[in-house]
Amino acid sequence: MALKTFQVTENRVQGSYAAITAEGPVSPALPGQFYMLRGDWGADPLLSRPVSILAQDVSSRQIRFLIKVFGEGSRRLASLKPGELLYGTGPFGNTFPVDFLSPEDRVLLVGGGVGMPPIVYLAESTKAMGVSPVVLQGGRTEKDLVLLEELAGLKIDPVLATEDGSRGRKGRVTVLLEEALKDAPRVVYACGPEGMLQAVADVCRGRVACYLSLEAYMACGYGVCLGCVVSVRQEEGGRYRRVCKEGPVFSAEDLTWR
Amino acid sequence: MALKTFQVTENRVQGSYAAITAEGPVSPALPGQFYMLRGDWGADPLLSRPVSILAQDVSSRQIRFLIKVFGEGSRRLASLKPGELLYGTGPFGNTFPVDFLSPEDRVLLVGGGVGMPPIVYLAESTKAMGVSPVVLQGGRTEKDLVLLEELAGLKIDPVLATEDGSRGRKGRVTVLLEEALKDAPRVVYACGPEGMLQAVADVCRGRVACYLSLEAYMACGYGVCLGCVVSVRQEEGGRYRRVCKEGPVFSAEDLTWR
Amino acid sequence: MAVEMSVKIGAVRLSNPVLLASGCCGYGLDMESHLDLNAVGGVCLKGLSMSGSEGNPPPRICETPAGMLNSIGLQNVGVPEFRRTYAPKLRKYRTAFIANFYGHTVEEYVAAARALDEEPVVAALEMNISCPNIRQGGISFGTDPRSVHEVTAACRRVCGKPLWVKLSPNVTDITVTARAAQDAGADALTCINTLPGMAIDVERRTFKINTKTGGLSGPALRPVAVRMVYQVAQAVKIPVVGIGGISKASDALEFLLAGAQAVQVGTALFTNPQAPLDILEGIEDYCSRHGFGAAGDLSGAVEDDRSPRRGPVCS
Amino acid sequence: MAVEMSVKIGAVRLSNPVLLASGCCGYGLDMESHLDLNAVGGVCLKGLSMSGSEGNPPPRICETPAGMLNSIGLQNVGVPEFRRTYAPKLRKYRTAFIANFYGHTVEEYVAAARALDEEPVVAALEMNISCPNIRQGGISFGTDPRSVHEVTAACRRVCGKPLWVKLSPNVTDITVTARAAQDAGADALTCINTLPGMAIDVERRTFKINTKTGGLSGPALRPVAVRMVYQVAQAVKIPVVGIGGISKASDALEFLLAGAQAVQVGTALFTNPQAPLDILEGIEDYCSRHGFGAAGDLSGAVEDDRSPRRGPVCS
Ligand SMILES: Cc1cc2nc3c(=O)[nH]c(=O)nc-3n(C[C@H](O)[C@H](O)[C@H](O)COP(=O)(O)OP(=O)(O)OC[C@H]3O[C@@H](n4cnc5c(N)ncnc54)[C@H](O)[C@@H]3O)c2cc1C
Ligand SMILES: Cc1cc2nc3c(=O)[nH]c(=O)nc-3n(C[C@H](O)[C@H](O)[C@H](O)COP(=O)(O)OP(=O)(O)OC[C@H]3O[C@@H](n4cnc5c(N)ncnc54)[C@H](O)[C@@H]3O)c2cc1C
Ligand SMILES: Cc1cc2nc3c(=O)[nH]c(=O)nc-3n(C[C@H](O)[C@H](O)[C@H](O)COP(=O)(O)O)c2cc1C
Ligand SMILES: Cc1cc2nc3c(=O)[nH]c(=O)nc-3n(C[C@H](O)[C@H](O)[C@H](O)COP(=O)(O)O)c2cc1C
Ligand code: FES
Ligand code: FES
Repeated sequence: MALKTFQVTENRVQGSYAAITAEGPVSPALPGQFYMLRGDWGADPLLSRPVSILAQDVSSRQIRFLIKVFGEGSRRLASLKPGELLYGTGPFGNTFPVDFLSPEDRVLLVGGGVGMPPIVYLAESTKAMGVSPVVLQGGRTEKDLVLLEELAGLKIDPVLATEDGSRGRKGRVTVLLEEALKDAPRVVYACGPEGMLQAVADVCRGRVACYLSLEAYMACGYGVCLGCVVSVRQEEGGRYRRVCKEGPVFSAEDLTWR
Repeated sequence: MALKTFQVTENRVQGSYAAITAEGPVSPALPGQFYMLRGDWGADPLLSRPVSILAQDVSSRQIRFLIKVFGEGSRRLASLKPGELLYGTGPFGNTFPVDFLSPEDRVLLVGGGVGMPPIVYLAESTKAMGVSPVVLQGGRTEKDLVLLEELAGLKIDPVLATEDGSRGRKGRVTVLLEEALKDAPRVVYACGPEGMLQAVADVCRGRVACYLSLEAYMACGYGVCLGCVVSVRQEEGGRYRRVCKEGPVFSAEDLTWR
Repeated sequence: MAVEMSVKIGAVRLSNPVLLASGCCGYGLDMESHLDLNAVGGVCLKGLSMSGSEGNPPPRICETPAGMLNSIGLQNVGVPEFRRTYAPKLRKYRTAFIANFYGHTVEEYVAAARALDEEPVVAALEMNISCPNIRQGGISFGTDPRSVHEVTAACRRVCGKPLWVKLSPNVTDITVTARAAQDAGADALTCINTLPGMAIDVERRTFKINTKTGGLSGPALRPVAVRMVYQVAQAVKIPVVGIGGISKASDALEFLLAGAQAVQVGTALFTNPQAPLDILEGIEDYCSRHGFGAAGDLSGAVEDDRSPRRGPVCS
Repeated sequence: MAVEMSVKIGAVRLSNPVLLASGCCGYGLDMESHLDLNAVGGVCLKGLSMSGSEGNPPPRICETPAGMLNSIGLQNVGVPEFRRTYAPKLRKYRTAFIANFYGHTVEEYVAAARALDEEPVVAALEMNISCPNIRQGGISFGTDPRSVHEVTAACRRVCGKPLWVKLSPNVTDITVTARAAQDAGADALTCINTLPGMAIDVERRTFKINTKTGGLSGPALRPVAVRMVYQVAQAVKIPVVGIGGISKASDALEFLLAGAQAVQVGTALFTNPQAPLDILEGIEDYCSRHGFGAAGDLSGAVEDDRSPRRGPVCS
């Protein structure tokens, strides 16, 4: 696969988030999959950055990303202007397993921060399958709640929680999760900061199937560097799995959290 | 001196040249002086690039540069867009010696390519002194002739030469120089590619005082790295002089061309 | 005039001088959908040991200016599993597969070399000597000329296929280890492996990678690698394969002009798996423009006399 | 709570732990109009020899990814001329001037050390040992532990002021040369000098710098330098001054946490002569945020146990 060249057509910056739309050779993809992205810069930063697909349309060659500024790589990506070029490899990774779902199933999607793009993409995709998911979103404050417009566009009214109570329920997203589990969902899908994912896994353990989309520092994104591994419970095939290839989505039960 | 931050207000690209206007903490400067410039990029490219002052106005905080794309550093500088930031140290270097000039003196300015910005700045400056210079400009083809508008703005009608005859006299700028020497100029100032400068020095040797503004690969621009030296004739103080500090303007007689 | 792109590294003929570096293309299979393996001169497989290794705990990688550190811990499935599961899938390719291998004792090296030598899909072996010798207090084989000689000679005895030795840059004088490998029968030298480095996450006050130190690769390393290739090429008679920070054609050309017969591309594959194709195109174009009829003629073609070295150098 | 920024390097008290590196700030004078020399902890002057040197012919520098190569050839005016013309102009400063010096024989080193020791403006001496020993076939002093010991001991005998030894990274095991210098009486170790590298201009088919090889400096070098500082700090009892690719506060903090007592800023001065001020501000801020009452407490404060090293490492 050659390096794909996209052209940024829109960049809507809100706080530390940038919602970027770009046009280019969009390939068919699934929720949870990601691109390794970089701009037209030199060898510093050297590596491309993993960024989830938020939405895409193959026929109109449009793809969307939501990027939060952490360090230098995300800062540069987030500051790309319309007309500028975005280089990427992908789509990479597995997807959330959904083949066992039937229309009457209750499905919970839990997300926060840069974990929201795959959650929104997954919501769009399960809706298309005829499964209407419940979306729970948590953040420290109101400003950390993202993609609300996109969810509204999908006719999804997310249940919100903020740690400071500035919007939605006061507390962590696991408070919402505990309540939502009472409605006996078939499965929980989650993506967000590691702390959130661990808490979600703890809540779900022994009660409901739970799939988590993980983050890891990545060099290649397509399985050749072995840099992104996470440690898993089962013994066969060694202790480590590549987040970029066997993941980013793992069954919560398989993870040992190191 | 801290790193100065300029904001690009205009970038007029023409072929491989970009005429950049920027606003910021402009210091008083003299023709031949230069800034070390870089943009908001990482450690690659690492070093700032020497770029001559084309024109500046301290009171309106405006400064202008003309940048030609050679490699990666100049490519990035030349592609800066209005609103983007330009970081620089300077002004650095000496200037063309003009204190011995009197209004009736004939003065020849010879330039080509990225050697033109200091020539134009010098023309502006000698005019302000009451000395009207004759400007000779050479290039390979018409496209290599630059800053003609700026010269017109100074009411200077430059004598032009192109190697392919596409504009002005066919041939090198030294053909123009040979003729112009007949009018017994007091001094010749030149800036341009090394080949041109050597030829100008050859023509002037023993006939007329000649000052050349040199280029060299530079790391610091202010005299501390000793990376930019050129070899000089006189023995006292060692064989080498710093182009950034003792130069960029040298008397042609002092240079040994290695 | 067509440029002859094939080159010979000792007895191995490669269709062109650009190979994929070990550890940066897995066992070739994860590369398949991103790059046509037959388009490159060779594929150096991820380092194998007899018993395999689960590798180091994460974090295993971090970025540094124009480079990266890795401490994968040579995770690999082991030679037997490689032969059973992976090698059969490589048979369909015409490209040259170079089996990179390592051990922690001379015996482990020899066992891996012997087993890989028997594997039909393997065109040549590449010995990674940047590994701690557990019999010698953990000092890396590659930094001790006697160990280099010993392990090279021992592997040379048991394998019929060409044996390349991949030198460690973590030495005072790389020509010493290069000659030790040559004298012990190496058929070619791969130059260079990663240079040990460290990075600290100051906010968390921890090391950025789990093992504290990791191997520096990428463009940052290139000037050191080019210097070492030049030194080694002057010091030995066997072919040199250059590697370290190559990401574009001009980078590869630096190594070839400095004396390498072929090059490997590692870290650059991460951002662009098709980088080798651009590099090949650039080499071919360069040959045409500069009047080289064959890529093999580039080797050592830097003009030594243009910039004479004057007196002792200390920067 | 105010942070105590002053640190002690042996007997030398510095007002803060950020110094200007040798060769990157001339004799201080060309820095004056760009940076208040009293604002930094110390100024390491351009390397001096007894007889001076006109330096190497150009081109002397070139850029590499996140780094640069230089081969200035230690151009300097010589100790006598330095004392006559430059030193008097430095007297007005309170900052610590560290006189960097070199030679090509032990006698040359000793002569320079003796003369600089007598210069009142000099607070300490810093010996650059990355120079070819012309009595030993041009092998660098700094790569041979016996030469390091010999030249350090010889200079130690003739100078009353603190003697810092600046280590070369071009060695297999830097703890060996570090200990050799310590055993011979060094008061502190500066770690590290540049790493030899090479770059080729492929279009012109020549070396980019006149002497073919030059010293690599800048961010590219940093992971190697941090690793060496960490190794050396574990191996010796004398203070370590860290250097190599520092351009911002977090870079400096990596060195301090790895075990350095102070740092030097070199190449970063070229793009921003005031980089040391930003670095100082960042260190002070870090100390406040992380509860360090004094910059001196940062030294070695990386948490070693958080990421345990498991088994032998080979990348
Ligand atoms: C599969 C996947 C999908 C992702 N999708 C998105 C997305 O849609 N939008 C988005 O904004 N981000 C996403 N990320 C995260 C994004 O890749 C990182 O934020 C980015 O790589 C940080 O790079 P940087 O240069 O800005 O920060 P760096 O300078 O590299 O690091 C800044 C800080 O963040 C930490 N950090 C960096 N990368 C990671 C990481 N991967 N995991 C945990 N900590 C890290 C570093 O330790 C450091 O403290 C995704 C990551 C993965 C693995
Ligand atoms: C005092 C001074 C004033 C200058 N003023 C201007 C100006 O006003 N406008 C402008 O466009 N340029 C000017 N230059 C030249 C400019 O600095 C270089 O073109 C630029 O540094 C090249 O950087 P790069 O990254 O684009 O090219 P690189 O990738 O660094 O080099 C590209 C090619 O150009 C060659 N090269 C690079 N720098 C130089 C150099 N300084 N001299 C000769 N060859 C070189 C390299 O060898 C290489 O072949 C000036 C230079 C000096 C010393
Ligand atoms: C993630 C990673 C894994 C590596 N694994 C191996 C290996 O198994 N065996 C080996 O000999 N070299 C290995 N290397 C070293 C590379 O083959 C190469 O020598 C080095 O990275 C320098 O080249 P580069 O800058 O092109 O990457 C590895 C490098 C990286 C970055
Ligand atoms: C242009 C230049 C000249 C140097 N001259 C000297 C010198 O005279 N003596 C010395 O000990 N080190 C010298 N060095 C090495 C630096 O002091 C420093 O050790 C090295 O550059 C790494 O640090 P940096 O990456 O911050 O530059 C020089 C470095 C450069 C770039
Ligand atoms: S990022 Fe390279 S294997 Fe996953
Ligand atoms: S560029 Fe550093 S001394 Fe001239």
